[in-house]
Amino acid sequence: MGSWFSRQYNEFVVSGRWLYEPIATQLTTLFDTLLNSLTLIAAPVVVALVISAVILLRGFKLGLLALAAFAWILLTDLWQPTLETIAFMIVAVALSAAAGLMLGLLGSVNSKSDAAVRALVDVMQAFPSFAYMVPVIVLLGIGNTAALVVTIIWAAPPLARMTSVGLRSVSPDTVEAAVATGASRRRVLFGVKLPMASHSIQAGFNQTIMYAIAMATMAAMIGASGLGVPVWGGLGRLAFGDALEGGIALVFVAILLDRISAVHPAGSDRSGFRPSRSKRRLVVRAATAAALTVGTVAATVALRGPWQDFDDPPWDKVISLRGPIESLIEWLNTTWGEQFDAFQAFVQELGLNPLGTLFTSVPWYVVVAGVALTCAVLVGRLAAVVAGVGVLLIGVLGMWTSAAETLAVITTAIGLVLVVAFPLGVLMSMSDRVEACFKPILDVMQTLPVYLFVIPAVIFLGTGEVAGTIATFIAASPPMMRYTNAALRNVDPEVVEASVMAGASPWQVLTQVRIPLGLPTLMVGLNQAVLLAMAMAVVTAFIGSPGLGQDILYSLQRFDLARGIEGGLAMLLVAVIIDRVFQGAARMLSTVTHTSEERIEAEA
Amino acid sequence: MWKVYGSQASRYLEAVRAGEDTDRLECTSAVQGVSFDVEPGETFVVMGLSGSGKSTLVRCLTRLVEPTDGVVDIDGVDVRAMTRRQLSDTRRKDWAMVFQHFGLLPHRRVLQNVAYGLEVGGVGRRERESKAREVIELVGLRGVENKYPHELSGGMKQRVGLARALAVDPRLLLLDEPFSALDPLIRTDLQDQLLRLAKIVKQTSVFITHDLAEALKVGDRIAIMRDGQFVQVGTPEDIVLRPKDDYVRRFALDAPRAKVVTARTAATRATVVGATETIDEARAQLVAEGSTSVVVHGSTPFVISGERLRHVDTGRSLQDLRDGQFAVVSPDAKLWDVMSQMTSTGNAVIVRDDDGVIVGTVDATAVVMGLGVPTADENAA
Amino acid sequence: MWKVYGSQASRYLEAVRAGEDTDRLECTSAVQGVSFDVEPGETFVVMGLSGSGKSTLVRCLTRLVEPTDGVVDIDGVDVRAMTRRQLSDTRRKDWAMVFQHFGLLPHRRVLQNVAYGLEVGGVGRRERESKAREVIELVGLRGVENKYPHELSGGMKQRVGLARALAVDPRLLLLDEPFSALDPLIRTDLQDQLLRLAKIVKQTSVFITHDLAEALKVGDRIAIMRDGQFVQVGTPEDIVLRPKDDYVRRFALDAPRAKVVTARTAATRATVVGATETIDEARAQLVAEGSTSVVVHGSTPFVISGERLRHVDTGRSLQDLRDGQFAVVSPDAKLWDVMSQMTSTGNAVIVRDDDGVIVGTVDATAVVMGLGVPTADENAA
Amino acid sequence: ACAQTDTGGSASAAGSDVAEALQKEGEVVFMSSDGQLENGLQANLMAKVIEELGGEAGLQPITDYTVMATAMSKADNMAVFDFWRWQAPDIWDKFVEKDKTIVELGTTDYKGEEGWYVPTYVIEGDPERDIEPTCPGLPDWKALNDCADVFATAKTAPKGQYMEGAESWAPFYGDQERIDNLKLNYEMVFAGSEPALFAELKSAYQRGEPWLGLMWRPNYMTQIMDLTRVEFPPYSDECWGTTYACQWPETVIYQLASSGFEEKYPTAWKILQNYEMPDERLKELMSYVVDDGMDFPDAAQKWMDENPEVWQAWGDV
Ligand SMILES: Nc1ncnc2c1ncn2[C@@H]1O[C@H](COP(=O)(O)OP(=O)(O)OP(=O)(O)O)[C@@H](O)[C@H]1O
Ligand SMILES: Nc1ncnc2c1ncn2[C@@H]1O[C@H](COP(=O)(O)OP(=O)(O)OP(=O)(O)O)[C@@H](O)[C@H]1O
Ligand SMILES: C[N+](C)(C)CC(=O)O
Ligand SMILES: [Mg+2]
Ligand SMILES: [Mg+2]
Repeated sequence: MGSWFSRQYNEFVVSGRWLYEPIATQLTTLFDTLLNSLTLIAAPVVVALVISAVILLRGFKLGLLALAAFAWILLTDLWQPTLETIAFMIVAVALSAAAGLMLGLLGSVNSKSDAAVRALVDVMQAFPSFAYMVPVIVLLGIGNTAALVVTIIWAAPPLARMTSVGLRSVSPDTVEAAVATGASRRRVLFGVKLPMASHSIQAGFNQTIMYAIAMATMAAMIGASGLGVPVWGGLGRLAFGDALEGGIALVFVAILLDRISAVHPAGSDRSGFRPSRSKRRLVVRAATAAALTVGTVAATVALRGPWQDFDDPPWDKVISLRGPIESLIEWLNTTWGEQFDAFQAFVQELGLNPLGTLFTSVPWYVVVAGVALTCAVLVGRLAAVVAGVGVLLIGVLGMWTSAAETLAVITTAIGLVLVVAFPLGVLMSMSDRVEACFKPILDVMQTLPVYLFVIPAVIFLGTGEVAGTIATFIAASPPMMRYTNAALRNVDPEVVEASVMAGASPWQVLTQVRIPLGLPTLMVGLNQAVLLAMAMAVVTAFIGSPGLGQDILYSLQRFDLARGIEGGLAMLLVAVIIDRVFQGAARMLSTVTHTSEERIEAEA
Repeated sequence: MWKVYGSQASRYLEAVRAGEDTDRLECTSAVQGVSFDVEPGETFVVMGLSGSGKSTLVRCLTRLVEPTDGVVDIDGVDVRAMTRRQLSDTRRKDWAMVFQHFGLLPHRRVLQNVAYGLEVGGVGRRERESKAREVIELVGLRGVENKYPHELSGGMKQRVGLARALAVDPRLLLLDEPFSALDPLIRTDLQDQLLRLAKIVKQTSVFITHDLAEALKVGDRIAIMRDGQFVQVGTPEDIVLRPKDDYVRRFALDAPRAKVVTARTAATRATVVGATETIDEARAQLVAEGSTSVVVHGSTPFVISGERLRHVDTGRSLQDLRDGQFAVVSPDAKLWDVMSQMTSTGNAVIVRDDDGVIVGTVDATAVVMGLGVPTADENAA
Repeated sequence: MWKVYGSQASRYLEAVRAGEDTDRLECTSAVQGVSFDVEPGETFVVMGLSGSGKSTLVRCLTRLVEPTDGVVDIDGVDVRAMTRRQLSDTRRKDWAMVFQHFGLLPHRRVLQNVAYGLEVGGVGRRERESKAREVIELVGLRGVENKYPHELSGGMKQRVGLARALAVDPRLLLLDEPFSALDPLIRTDLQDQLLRLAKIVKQTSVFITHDLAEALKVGDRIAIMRDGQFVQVGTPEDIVLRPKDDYVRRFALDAPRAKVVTARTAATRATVVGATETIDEARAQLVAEGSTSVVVHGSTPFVISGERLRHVDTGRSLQDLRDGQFAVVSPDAKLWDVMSQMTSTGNAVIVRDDDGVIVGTVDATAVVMGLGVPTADENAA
Repeated sequence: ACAQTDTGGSASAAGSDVAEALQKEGEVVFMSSDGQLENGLQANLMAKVIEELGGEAGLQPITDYTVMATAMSKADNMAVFDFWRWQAPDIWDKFVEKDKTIVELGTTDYKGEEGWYVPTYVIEGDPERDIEPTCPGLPDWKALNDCADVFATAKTAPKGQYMEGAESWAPFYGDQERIDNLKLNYEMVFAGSEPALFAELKSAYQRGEPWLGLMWRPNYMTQIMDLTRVEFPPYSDECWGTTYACQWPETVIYQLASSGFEEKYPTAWKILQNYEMPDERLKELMSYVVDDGMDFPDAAQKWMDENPEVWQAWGDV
C-alpha cells in the first residue's frame, strides 16, 4: 500500500511540476521579499514599532512583556533568527488563515459540507506532521518553502473548525431577523453571520497562530530558518544552554502572539461585543506609542554609527546560559543519578512491561472485536464497522507490533497524567491562588518546543521508552489540567449551591457534583491529552522510544516514503479511533448530565 | 394552514386526510389546520403555552418557515406562490417583524440597526438615516442612536427592535413575544407605547404572546392556541366571559377582568327622561319599561334609582332629586375606569355613546355581575 | 444586613457610615441595610425586579454568600458566628432551599435526588429512601421515582426540587423564584400545592419572586425590594390598598385585587338583631347605630337593607322580610369569593367570624369600594 | 548572509578579478549542520572565505542527510564539506549514481574513524575523579565478553549493552552481524538519534559510569572527551559487508555539490577545489569552539585572522 502510493507520488513529482512549482516559487518570493524588507529596517525601529503596536492594542502590561522579550532576544544575540521567525509566521499565518477561513465557510454551508470539511480537517490534524514532511520535501526540497507548506497544512484546521462552529452557532434570532427584513443570502453571510461569528473566528485565529509557531520551530528539521535553528543546533551539540536561549525566545514570541490575538484579553469586558475602553486610557496609550516610535526613529537616525548594519545589534552575546545550564545538568546528573535510575526502573516495570506484554499478546481478532464493540456502544454502528476495519488495516499494513508499542507508551503516560495532572487540575479548580500559580507554568509548557526538554531528559533517564513515556506525560499534562480546571469550575452553580445548601462538605461537592457533572468536559480533556500523546510519538522516537514513531523517523532519515506513509496511516487510524471513542463517551455522558454539545465543542 | 416538521411531512398530511393513524410517522405537527383572517388596522393576538405552535404559525405567514400545506393571502397576493425574489422584495417593503430576543445586529449601532431594513431595501444613506431618526424619536429612544446594542437595557433593546420594524412602514407587522423577556414594569410601558402607536398609525399586526393579560390588553381579537390548533378566537371579553372550554376557562380565571369587560356589557338598561319632565311622568315611564333606574338627560345627566323615585314626593321637580356627582363614560370604557369613577363619585355611572345616546347605567351591582366571577358552584366544578 | 460585592467591600461600609461618597469605590452594594423578622409558620415573600438583590439577600441568610455586615438570627442562633461545621450541620438538618432552575443532580434518579439531603446528613439508605418516597407522594410525583431529571417536564422537575427540600423536614424553607421558569398553568398548580403544604405542615418559609400576583397569592407578608432596600413590608392588602410610594403603586395597579382584599376590609357595619325581634325594634336599633342594613341572626342569617326596613309595614315579622338566599363568609375570605357568592345569590353577603360574631355585610357597593380602585384623579396623577 | 567585516583589504590584483567573477556567478550555499561540529565549522569557514574573496555565500541549516540531499539535488549552487557516504548508501545511490543531480566535489583531507568506543577511564581508571578501571582488558575486543556485566543495564542484563544511534543507521554498520559472528554477549540498543546518542554518552561520562557505544572521529564528543576505540580484528574487504567480524574501514569522507555547480559557478568551484582541511587544522578550529566556547562564525573568523595567507591562497585561481 505504502509502496503503491510512493510510486504514484514519484510520478506526480515529475509530471505535476507545472502545478506545484509556480506555487512554490510564489511562496519563496513572498517570504524572501518580506524577510528582506524586515531586515532593511533598523532593529531598534522594529522593536519600537512592535512595542508601540502592542501598547496600543493591548495596553502597557503586555508592552512590558514585549520589552522583556526583545531585551532577551537582543541580549542573547538572536535578532536575526527572530526576524526570520517573524517573517515566517507572517506568511504562514496569513496563508493558514486564508485557507482556514475558506474551509470554515465551506463547512458552514450545510450539514453535509460540514461533515466533509470536518473529516478533512481531522485527517489534516491527526496525520502526524512528520509523516507528511517527507512527501513535501520530495516535492519542494527543503527550506522555508517546504516548511511553509507543512505549517499551513498543520495550522489551518483550528481556524476552519472555529469558523464553521462560529458561523453555525450565530444566534438564529438575529439571522431570522435579517432574513425577515428581506436580506439576501450573501448579505446575511457577510453582514450578519461573519461579524457575529467574529469572536469564534478570532479564537480560531489565535489557535492557528499557536499551531503555526509550534510547527515553525519543528520545521527547522526540514530547513526552515528562524529560532528553531539555534534550538536544534544547540541540542545537536548538547549545548542545552544555547538551545534554551532559543527556546526562551520562542516562548516569549509565542506568548506575545497568544496574548495579542487572544479573544478576551485579561481585564476586558467579557460580555461586550466591543469592549468600550475608556477614551482617556486610549489616548495615553496612543501618545506613549507615538512618542516611543518617533523617539526611536530619531535616535536611530542620529546614532547611525553603532547600528550601521541596520540588521544586527552592535554587540555579541551578553547573556549566555550555556555555562550555568551545563553545571546545573551536571550537578543534577551526578547527585541524583541513582534516584533517576530507580524511577526509570519503576516506570518500566510497573507500566511499560506489563502493558507491552498485554498489548502484544492479545490476539488480533479480540482487539478488532473489542474496538468495534466499544464504538458500537459509544458512537454508533457505522463507526463500529469503520473502527473495526481500521484496526484490521493496521494489521494489514504490518504495523501491528509498532502500534502496540506506541499504545503501551501512551497508556502508561496517560496513567501518569491521571495520577498526577488530574489531581493538580482539581487543585487548580478549588483555589484561585493555585490556578493563578499554575496558569503561567502551563502557558510556558505548552509553548516551549517539546523537543527542548526531550533531549535533556536523556541525560537523566537515558534513551528508550521510559524517557519517551515521561516526555509524553509532561507534554500531555497541560490540556488535562486545563480541562479539569475548566470542567470543575464551569459546573452549573445552582446545582453546586443546592448541594452546599444540603450541607455537603467540599469533598462531597467535588465527588458528588463537580466531577460527575464535569465528566463530559473531562472526557474532552482526556481526549486532548491522548491525541497530544499520539503526536509525541515521533518526537520521542528521537530518543529511542519504540513504536510507530520509529517508522516515521526511519522514513524521514532514509527517505522511505512508503514506510512513512504506512506509519502515518496507522497513527492516523489509531488517533481517529481513540478520538471517536472519547467523543462518543463524552456525548453519551453529556446527555445524562445535560451539558450541551456546543459547550464541549466550544471548549475543544 | 398546516406545518409539519420532519422528513415524512408530506406523508403525514396524506395520512391525516385519509384518516389514518399518524403516530408511527416521526413528525411534529406544529400547526394543524389553522385558518383565520386579520382585518386591516386590527391587532390580532395569538396566545398559547410554550410549544403550542405560535412561532411556527407566524413564521409560516411570511414563509420564514415553509408551510406544509394551506393558503396564505396577504393584501390579495398568494404568498405561497411568490418567487424567492418577490418574497425578498415584499419582506423589504411590506412586512416587518419584532422578535422576542430582539435579533439586533450586535456590531452595529442603534441608528444602523434601525436603518437596516431600509439599507437592505437599497434606500440611500441620508434618506434612511433621517427616516431612522424619526422612528427612533417615535419610540422614545432619542439620544442613544450611537450606542451599541450591548450598551442598552432590555427594554431599550426591544424599542430598537420595534423601531427597526416600523422604519419600513410595514403594511403588516408581526410580533413574536416581543415583551416576554422584559421586566414587568418595563413591559407595561412598552405595551402602552405599542397601543399608542397602533392607534396613531392604524397598524395591522399579528401579535404573539403567552401572557393572557398582555393578550387582553393589546388585542382587538385573540386566538387561543393549543397543540397547533385554535381553541377559541374572539374579543377579549369573549375569552374572559364566554370561554369555550375548560382550558380557556382556566386561563380566564386569572384575567384582570376589570380591565377587559366594557361598560356596554355591564350596563343595565335605564329609562331616559328629559330634565323638564315631571316625576310622575318619569315614574310611569319607569314602570312601563320595567327598568330599575331613570337617567335624567341634559348637559349634566344624572341617575335616580327606581326605589327612590317610587317613594319620593311627586310635587318636586326631577332636577331637585339630583344627589351628588354622576360620571359619564363611553360604552367601550373598561369596568376598571367605571370603578374609578364610581370610587370618585360614590354613584352609579352613566354610559353614553359617541352619538349622545344613553346606553344605560352601571351601578355597583352591575359591576359585580359584569365582572362575571364564576359562581361558587362553577368554581367548585 | 449588608452585602457589598467587590474587593473594597469593607471600605465601602465605612464610607457609608461616615456618610462619604461611595461612587469612586468599585463595589456593587446588592443588599443595603435590610432588616426583617419572620414569624414561625409564616410565609415571608420578598419581591422585586431583576437585580434588586433578592437572591443575594436570601443567600446571606444561610451564608451561601457571606454577608458583609449585619446579624442573622435563626431559631435564636447567631448564624454569622457559626463555625463551618455547625453551618454544614444546620444546613443538613434545619434549612432547605428550592432553586429557580431546580438545581437537580442530572446523574441521579428522582429518588436519589430527593434523598440527597438525607444522604449527605448520613441517614441510612433504607430510611432515607422510605422518607423520600413519602415526600414524593406528597408532591404528587408517585411513579417517576426512577426517572432521570432530563426525562421530566419543568413542572415535574420543580416538584422534585420541592420534595428534596421538604425531605429533611426543614425548620426554615427558602425558595428563590421557584416557579418563574414554568408555564403559567403549571405555575398556578404548583402555587396551589405549595399553599396546601404550607397549611398542612405550618412551614416557615422565605419566598422570593418577581411576580406580584404570585407574591400576593402565597405571602403572609410581602417585602417589596428595590436597589437592595426594602421599599415596603406588609400584608398583601397593605401593598395593594396602601402602597407606600409610587413604585409600589405601579406594581399594585396590575394586582388581582379581588383575590387580595378580604371581606373584613370591605365589609360595612350592620346592625345585628335576633330573629324574634320586631320590625320596630330593628328599625330603632338601625337608626340608633346609624348603619345601612340589618342582619337577622339565626341558623340561616339574612340581610334587610335599611331602605327597605324603613318603608315596610311594621306589623310583619322580620322573618317575613327574608328575600332570597344569603351567603355567609369568613372575614378572611377574599372578595373574589364574596363576588362568587354574590353572583350566585344576587344578594349581599354576611361576614361572620369563627366565633359566630357577625362582622358586617358586603354588598355590591362595598365590593366596588373595597377593591380600592384608584379614583380618576389619582389615576391621572 | 554573513555580516561584512573590515579585516580584509589585502585582496591582490588577481583577487579583484576573482571578486568580479564571483560576483557575476552569484550566491553559493553551503550546507551547515549546527549539530555536527566538523560540518558546520567548515561551511561557516568557506562562506566567510568566499565573501572575503568578493563573492556571495549563504548557509543552509540542516539536521539530516536526507533533507540535505533533496535540497542539493533541487539546486545548482549548493555544496557540503563533510558527507559520510557509507552511512547513507541509498542517498548516494539515488542522487549521485542514479539521478546524477549531486556530484562529487572531492574527499576530505582527514579520515573518519568510526567504531565502538568506551570512555578511557573504563580501561585505565581516572584517579582524579576517583574512578577505578572496570574493564582493563580493553581496547582488545576479546575482553568484551568478560566485561559484559560491566556494560549491562536493566534493559539488557545479563548481557552487556551496546548503544547504537538510530535504527536507520544500523544496516550499514553490520553491528548485529558483528555481535553474532564474534559471539559477543551483547545486545544492541538504539538511542534514536544522534543528539540522543550524545546525551547518553554525556550522562554516563558525567557520572563516571561505564559506557559502550557507537562513536566516531572527528566529532564533538570525541573532541571533548577522552574516548578509546575498541580494537576488532583488522579490516578486510571480505569481512565488511558479510560477517562484519572486523574493524571499520578507514572512512573516506566526501565533499559533494549540486550537479550544475561546476558549470555555473566555475570560480567558486575552483576555490573549493583548492580548499584544504587537514586533520590538524580541523582540530585547531574545533578547539576554538569546544575549548574557547566560540560560535562557528567567530571560530572561523579567528582562524582566518591568524592564517590569512592560507585561505588567500585558495582564492588564487
Ligand atoms: N425546526 C423545527 N423542527 C422540528 N420541530 C420543531 C421545529 N420548530 C418547532 N418545532 C416544534 O413545533 C412545536 C411548536 O413550536 P413553536 O416554536 O411554534 O411553539 P411556540 O408556541 O412558539 O412556543 P414558545 O412559546 O416556546 O415560543 C413544538 O413542539 C416544537 O418542538
Ligand atoms: N457574585 C457577584 N459579584 C458581584 N456582583 C454581584 C454578584 N452577584 C450579584 N451581584 C449583583 O448584585 C445585585 C443583586 O443581584 P441579585 O442576584 O441578588 O438580584 P436578584 O434580585 O436576585 O435578581 P434576579 O431576579 O435576576 O434573580 C445585581 O446588581 C448583581 O449584578
Ligand atoms: C556517522 N554518522 C553518520 C552517524 C554521523 C554523521 O552524520 O556525520
Ligand atoms: Mg415561540
Ligand atoms: Mg435572583
